Amino acid sequence: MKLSFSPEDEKFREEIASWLKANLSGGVEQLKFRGGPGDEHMFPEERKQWEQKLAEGKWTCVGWPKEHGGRGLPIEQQVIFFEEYARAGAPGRVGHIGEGLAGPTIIAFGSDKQKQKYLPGIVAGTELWCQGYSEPGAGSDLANVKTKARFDESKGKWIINGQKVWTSLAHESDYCFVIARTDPDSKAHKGLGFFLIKMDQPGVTVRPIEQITGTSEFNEVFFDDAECDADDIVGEPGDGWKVAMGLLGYERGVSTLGQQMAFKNELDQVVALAKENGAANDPVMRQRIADLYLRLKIMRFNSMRMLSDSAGDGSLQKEALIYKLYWATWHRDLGELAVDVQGETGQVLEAEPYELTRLQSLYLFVRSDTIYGGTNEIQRNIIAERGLGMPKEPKW
Amino acid sequence: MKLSFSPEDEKFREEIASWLKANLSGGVEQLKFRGGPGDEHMFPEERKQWEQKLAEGKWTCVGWPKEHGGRGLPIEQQVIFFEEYARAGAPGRVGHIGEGLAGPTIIAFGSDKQKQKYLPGIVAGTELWCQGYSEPGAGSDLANVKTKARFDESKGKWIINGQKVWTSLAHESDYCFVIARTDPDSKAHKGLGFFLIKMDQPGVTVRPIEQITGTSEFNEVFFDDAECDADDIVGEPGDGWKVAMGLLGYERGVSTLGQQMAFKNELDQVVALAKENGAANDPVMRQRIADLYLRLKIMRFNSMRMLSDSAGDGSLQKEALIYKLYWATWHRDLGELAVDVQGETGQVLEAEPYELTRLQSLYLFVRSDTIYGGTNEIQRNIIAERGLGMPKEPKW
Amino acid sequence: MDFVFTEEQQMIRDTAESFLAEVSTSEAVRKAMVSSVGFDEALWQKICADMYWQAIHIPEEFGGMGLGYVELTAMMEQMGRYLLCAPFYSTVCLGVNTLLLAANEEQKAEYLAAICEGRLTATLAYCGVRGGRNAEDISATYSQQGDDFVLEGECGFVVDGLTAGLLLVAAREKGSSGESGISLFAVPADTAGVSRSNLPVLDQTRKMASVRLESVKLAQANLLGSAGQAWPVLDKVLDLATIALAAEQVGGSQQLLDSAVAYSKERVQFNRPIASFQAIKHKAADMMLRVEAGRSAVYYAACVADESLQGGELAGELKEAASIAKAYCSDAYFKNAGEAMQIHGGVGFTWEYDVHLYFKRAKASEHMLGNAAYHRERVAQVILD
Amino acid sequence: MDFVFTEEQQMIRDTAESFLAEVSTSEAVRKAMVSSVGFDEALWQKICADMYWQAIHIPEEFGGMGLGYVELTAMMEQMGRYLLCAPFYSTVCLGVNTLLLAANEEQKAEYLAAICEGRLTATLAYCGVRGGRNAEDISATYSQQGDDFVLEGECGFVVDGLTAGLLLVAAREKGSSGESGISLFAVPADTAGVSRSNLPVLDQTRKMASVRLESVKLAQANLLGSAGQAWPVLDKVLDLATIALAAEQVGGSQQLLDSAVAYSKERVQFNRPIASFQAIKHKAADMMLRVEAGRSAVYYAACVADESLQGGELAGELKEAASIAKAYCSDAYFKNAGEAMQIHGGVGFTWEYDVHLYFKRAKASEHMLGNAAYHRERVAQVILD
Repeated sequence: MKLSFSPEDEKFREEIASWLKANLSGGVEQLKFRGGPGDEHMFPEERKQWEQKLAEGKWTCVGWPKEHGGRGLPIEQQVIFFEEYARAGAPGRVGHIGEGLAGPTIIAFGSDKQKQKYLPGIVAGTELWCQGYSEPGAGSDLANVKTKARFDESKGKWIINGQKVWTSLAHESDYCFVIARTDPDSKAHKGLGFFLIKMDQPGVTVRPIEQITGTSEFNEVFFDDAECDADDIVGEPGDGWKVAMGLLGYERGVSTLGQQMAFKNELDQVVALAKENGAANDPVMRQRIADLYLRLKIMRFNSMRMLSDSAGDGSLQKEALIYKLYWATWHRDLGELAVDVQGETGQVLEAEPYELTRLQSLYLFVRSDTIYGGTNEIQRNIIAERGLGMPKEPKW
Repeated sequence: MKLSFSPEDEKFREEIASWLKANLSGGVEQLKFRGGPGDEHMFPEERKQWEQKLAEGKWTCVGWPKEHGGRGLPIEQQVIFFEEYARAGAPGRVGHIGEGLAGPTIIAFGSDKQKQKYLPGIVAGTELWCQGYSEPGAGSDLANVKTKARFDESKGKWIINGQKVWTSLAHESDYCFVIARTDPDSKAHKGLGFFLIKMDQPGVTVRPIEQITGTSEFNEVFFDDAECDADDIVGEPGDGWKVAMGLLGYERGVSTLGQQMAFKNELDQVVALAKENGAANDPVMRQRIADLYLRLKIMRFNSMRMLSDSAGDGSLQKEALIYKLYWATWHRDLGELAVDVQGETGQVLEAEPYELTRLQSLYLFVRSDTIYGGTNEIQRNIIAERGLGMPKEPKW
Repeated sequence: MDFVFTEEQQMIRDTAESFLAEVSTSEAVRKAMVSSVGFDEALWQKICADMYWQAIHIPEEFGGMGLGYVELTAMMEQMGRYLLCAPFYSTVCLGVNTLLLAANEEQKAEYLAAICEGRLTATLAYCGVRGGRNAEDISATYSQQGDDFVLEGECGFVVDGLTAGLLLVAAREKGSSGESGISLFAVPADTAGVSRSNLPVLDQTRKMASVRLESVKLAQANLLGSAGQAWPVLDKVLDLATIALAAEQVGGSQQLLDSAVAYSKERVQFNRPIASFQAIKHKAADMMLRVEAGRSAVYYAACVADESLQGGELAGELKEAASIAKAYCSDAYFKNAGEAMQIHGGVGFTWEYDVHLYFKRAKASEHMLGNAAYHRERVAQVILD
Repeated sequence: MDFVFTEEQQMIRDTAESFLAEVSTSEAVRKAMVSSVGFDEALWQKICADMYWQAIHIPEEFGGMGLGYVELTAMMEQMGRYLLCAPFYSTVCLGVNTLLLAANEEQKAEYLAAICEGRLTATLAYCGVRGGRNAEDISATYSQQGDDFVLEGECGFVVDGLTAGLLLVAAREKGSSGESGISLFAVPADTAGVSRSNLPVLDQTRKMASVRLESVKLAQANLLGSAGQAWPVLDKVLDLATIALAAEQVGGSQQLLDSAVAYSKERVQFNRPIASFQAIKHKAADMMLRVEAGRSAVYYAACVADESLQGGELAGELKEAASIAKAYCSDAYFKNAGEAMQIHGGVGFTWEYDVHLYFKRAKASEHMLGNAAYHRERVAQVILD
C-alpha cells in the first residue's frame, strides 16, 4: 500500500495541468466549472468545440489502448488526468458517454468493422453518443425492456420500435446505443440485442423532459420504425444483456475520481459561502460541513481502493459494490447543505422568471442521483444479494 | 378541542398527589423512581407490598368499572392518576400485567366464574400475573404458536406443553395467561386457545434469561404437562387469537401517559447531568437534548389525541397506529443520549464487578423496546398495511 | 381535556378540504404561481365573499367570525395540503395577528373591517434582506420628527409584499439594538416613499417581495402600540404565525404521503406494485408517523395559541409550543418531500408531476421563521439555560 | 500509488485472522473479560513469543520487525473483529508509539527491547478522571526539585493501567495551562507513590484503570524528550493511536455485519428466512457500506501514519486523516452494533449471544480519544477556520 506517485507520474501531472492552463483561456474561459450535473444543458456548442480541442491535444480517451486511438495511460496517470481536469475547472464533457461507455463497450464486444467505424469519431471528439437504456414503466427494472428490434430481410436492416427515457444529451448526439428485444417472445434479460443507432433519421424523435429545475437535460427518445444496419448490432441477437452488464462496470472506472474532483469544486463553493455569510461559525453547521467534507475524502479513498483492486479476479469488489449508493447519497446531502448554508437567502433565484443559481440547480439536480442508474433501493438490494449472499425477493 | 381540566379533575389531582406524598415515605422512600424499565428486577418484595398499600387506598385498577372493583374513573382522571403517580416517582408496578392486560381481557371475554375467581386478587394487589405470548422461534410472528393444549377427558383438564419466552416477572407471578394451540392440526392464528394457568404447579418451570445488562427481568417459561382447569380457558377453544388481539389494544390505553411521565423522569435526569457536567453548553448536545425533549412532548400530545379519539368507531386510529414505533424509537434515542451526555465518564460502572448506573441500565434496556411487542420493522409493516392500505408481502 | 375537533371544527376542516380540492387543483396552482401577483384575484374574492375565511379569527365586534386558532390551523392544514395560492397566510396569519395584538381599537376597527370585507390584504415586513427571526434581524429604522415618524431601509422576504394593501412594518429606532427600540407601523402600500419589488424565489407558490422605505413619513395614527416597545408583541405574532405555518407544513406532509402511497400502488416494477416492497412500505410508514406526530404537535400548539390570544392558563407555553411544532414539522415536511420524490422515481423529477412543488415549498417553509435547528435551540434555552 | 495490501501485508492480515479465530473465541473472550487482569497471560506470552506482534512496528535495530503502520492496522482490524483481550493496544499503539516519538536512543533501547522480548507491557496515562483528548484534559502535575521531577495527581481511563509494567505519563508543570508545560515521563509501575485501581466500565473487553500519583519522584532518565515541550509529540501519539483504534472499529463493524447476516439467513419468521426481507437486506447493505467506507478511511489513514512516522510527504495530513477515520468509524461501529442487535431480535438482547459485547465495545471506543462530533469539529477547524 503506497499513496505517493512516481516522479514520472508527477511529470505527467505538470504536462496536463499546463496544457489545461494554456487552453482554458480566452473564449473558453466562460466554460470553466460549467456543464456539470444540473448544468449539462449549458453551452452545448462551445463544449462540442472544446471536445475537439481536447482531441487535438490527444486528451480524449486517455485510458483507451493506443491501437484504438487512446493514450493507453496506466491507472495512476488516468487518475492524475481526471484530477487535474476537474481541478482546472475544465467543462463537463459532452463526449463522456462515447468515451466512457459506448467506446469501451465497442472495444470489448464490438466487431472490427464497428471499431473502425465508430471509435475514431469518439477519439476525435466529433461524434457524440447517448444511451438508450431506461424505458417508461421499466425504471429500475432494467430487464423489462419493451423496445423491439425486428430484422427486415428485404432491407437487410433491423427495424426498431419503442421508447427510451432519461436519455441525456440525446438532442446533441450523433448515435445512441439501445437495448431492444430481438426475440418478441422472450422475457426479462433473455432475447435482447445491443444496437448502435444513428440519431439523424426519420424514425427517431427526441422530446426534452422538463425537469424540476425548469430545464431539460434529459429526453425521451421515440423509435418509430427506426433503422439500424445489420452490422450495427454488438454481439449476436440475444447477447444484449451480457453487453449491457459489461458496460455498467465501466461506470465504476477511473472517471469516478474526476467526478469527485467536480464534487470537491462544488463543496468548495459551499465552504466559501459559509465562511462569507457566517454559517461557518455555527457549530451545528460546522458539523454538517465537516461531515460532507470527510465523507468526500472517504469517497476518494474508496475509489483508490477500487482502482487498485481492479487488477484482481475481475469480479466487482465490495468497495465497488457500495460506490453508487455512497456517492449518490453524498451528493444529495451536499445539495441540501448548499441551500441550507445560505438560510433564507438560499431561496432567492439568480433572476426572474425562474433562473436558478448554480447551487440551487445542484440542490435540485442531485435528487436524480439517487434514482437513475439504479435507485438507492435497488443498490441496496444488489449489495445485499451480490455482496452478502442474501436471498432474492420472493416472486410476486 | 380543549386542553384544560375541570375543577373537579383538579380536585382529584390533589387527592391522589397528597395520598402519594403521604404514603411514599418511611421505608417506601427507597422505592421512589425504582422498578421501571431495566430496573424491574429490583425490590420485588417491597414492591409487592406497595401493590397492597395501593389497594388499601383503592388506587389499583382505577379505570376498571366499579362492579369489578375499580374506581370507574373517566379518562381525564385516569390520565391525572398516571401522571401524578409517575410525577411522584412512585415505583414501577409489579401488578401492571394483571391490571392492564389480564384483568381487562377477563372483563371483556371471561366467564362470570373467571371474573369472580381472578379479578379480586388483581384489585387487592395480592395476585400477580405474567404473560405467555412469545415463543422461541416465533418472535414477531405471533401466530406461529407451537405450545399445545390437549384436553384430558379423564382429568377434566387441559394439559399444556410448550415453551414461552420473554416473560417478565414470571418468577414473581401467581398466574400466567397463555396462548396455546388447541387444535394440533391448525395453523397460524386459527385453532388457538387463551388459558389462565397457575404458576405454582409441578408442570411449570421458570428459567431467567440473563440479559445484556447482566440482570434478568425476562424469563423462559416451560410447560411440561402443566394443568389448567376446564373452566380456565377464556372463550372457546379456537377463540385464542380474537382474545389476544383484543388484549393488544389495551396496551395503547391511558397508561401510556404514565409511561411518558416515567420517560420525563428519565429525561430530567439526563438534563440535570448535562447542566452539571457542562454538556448543556455544547451546541451540538443542546440540539440532541432539545430534540428528545420536544419529541417527548409530542408523544404526550399524540397520546392525548389517541385518548380523546377513542370514543370514535373503535378502530385503531392513525395516531394510535404509530404509537409503539414512536415511543420505542424515542426511548432508544434517549438511552443513547443518557450515556453520550456523560462522555467517557458515562462508561464507568456504579460498582464492581458489573453493577450498572441507572442511566447505563436504561441505555441497554431500551434496546429491547424496539423489539418486543412487535419490532420496529413489524410496526412499519402494520402501519403501511393497516394505516395506508399497502399490499402485504408476497408469500414465500 | 378534549383533544379532538369539535363537530363544528370538523365541519370547518371538511368544508375547507372539499372547497380546496375543487378550486386549488394542480392546474390552478400552476396558473397562479406563474402569474405576477401569484394568486387568482377572482378566487380570493370568492373565498372572501363565499367562505369568509379571511375573517375566521377576527372577533365578531369587528365583523369577523370570532372563531379560534384551532379553526384557523385546521384550515391552514388544508391550504398547505392543496398548496392554495392566495394572500391568506399573509393577511390572516401575519396581518390579522399583528393587528389583534398590537393595534388600538380604532386601528382595529379600520383595518379589520376592511379585511373582513375583502377590501384589504395585509402582510408583515420585519426582517432585513438577509432574513432571520430575531430582533437583531430587524434592520429598517425610524426616527421621530415632531409628531411624525420617518422610516428608512429595506425589508426582505415580505410574503405577498407586492400585492398587500397594508404593510405592517417593524422598524427600530435609529441607533437602537437588540430587542429595544422596536416599533410596529401600519403602512398603506401606497404611502409615499414605499417601493416594492418581486423577490423571485425557488418556491413559486408563495410570493416574496422586497420593500424599500425611503423617507416614508407616517403619523401617530400609523403607530401600532407604544413606540419602541413592540418586540414582545412582534415576537408573539411571529410565534402565532409559526404555528399556522407548521399546520400548513403538516398538510403538505400529508399530501406527499397520500400521493406517494397512491403512486406506489399503481407503479409496477418487477411484476408487482412497488407498494408491496418493504423498502417502500417502511418509507411510507415513517412518513405517516411524521405526519401524525406533526399533527399532534400542531393541534397542541393551536390550543396554546388560542389560550394565548384569550389569556388562558397555557398562554405562557406559546414560545415552546410554537418551537416544538415548527422544529418537528419543518423536518417532517422536508423528509416527506424527499421520500415522496424518491418513491416517485424518475417522474418525481419532472416538472409535470406535483411532487416538486411540495419539495420546494417544504424547503422554503423550513427556512421561514427559523429552521428546525433554530427552534430546537430555542427549546434548549427553555430547558437548559 | 498502489492502494491495496502487498502480498506480505495480506499474509500478515490472514495470519492474524486465522490465529485469532482460533484463540480469541467467544469462550476465551468471556473468560478473559471477567478475570481481574482482563486477559489471558499465557495467550499474551504466546503472541509475544510465537507471533511477535508486539514488535510489529518497532524498528529492527531495537529488535522489532520493522514493519509499518499499514501492517499494524491490518492486525488491529482483526483484533477488533475477534475482540482480542490482550495488552496489545496499550503496549503497541499507545506505548510503543510514545516511545518511538518521544524517547531518546537509550530509553528506546531499554524499553523497546523489553517489549520485544515480551517482558514488558506499557500504556499511556494522560487525561484526568473526566477523560478527554485535549491538552486541557491533562491534569496530573509535575514540579522540578533539583534534577528530579515530582509528580502528583490522578489519571483516568488508563487502558490496561492495572497491569502495564511501564506507565507513560503526561503531566503538566504546576501552574501551566493549555498546550504549554506538558512533559512525558516513563514511569515503571512499581515506582514509589504510584497506586493503581481498576476502573470498572461497561465494556468488559478492555480494562481501564485509575492511576494515582502521590509524590512520585523521577530522575532525568525518566523524562521523555524536553521538559514542557511534549504536547506536539503527545498529540501525534494520540492521532496514531486513534488510527489504530479506528482500524479496530472497522473490524468490529465487519464482525457485526457478518454475524447479523449469518443469523438472518438462519432465522425463520413468517415461513421465510428474515434475510429475505427487504427491511433486513437494506439494513445489511447499509452496514456493509459503512464497513467498506470505514475501511477505506482507515487504510488511507494508515498510509499517512506510515509517512508520518517516516517523515514522508503526507505527514502533515496526520491530524486530518486520523479525525476522518475516527469520526466515520465511530458512527459506523455503533450504528452497525445497533442494527446487528435489532436484526438479532430478542436473542441479541441476551448475555449469551456476543452482539452485546460488540455493542458495548462500540460505544466505549466511540468515546475514547474523542467521539465523532469531536473529530468532525477538528476537521471543521482545518477547513473553516
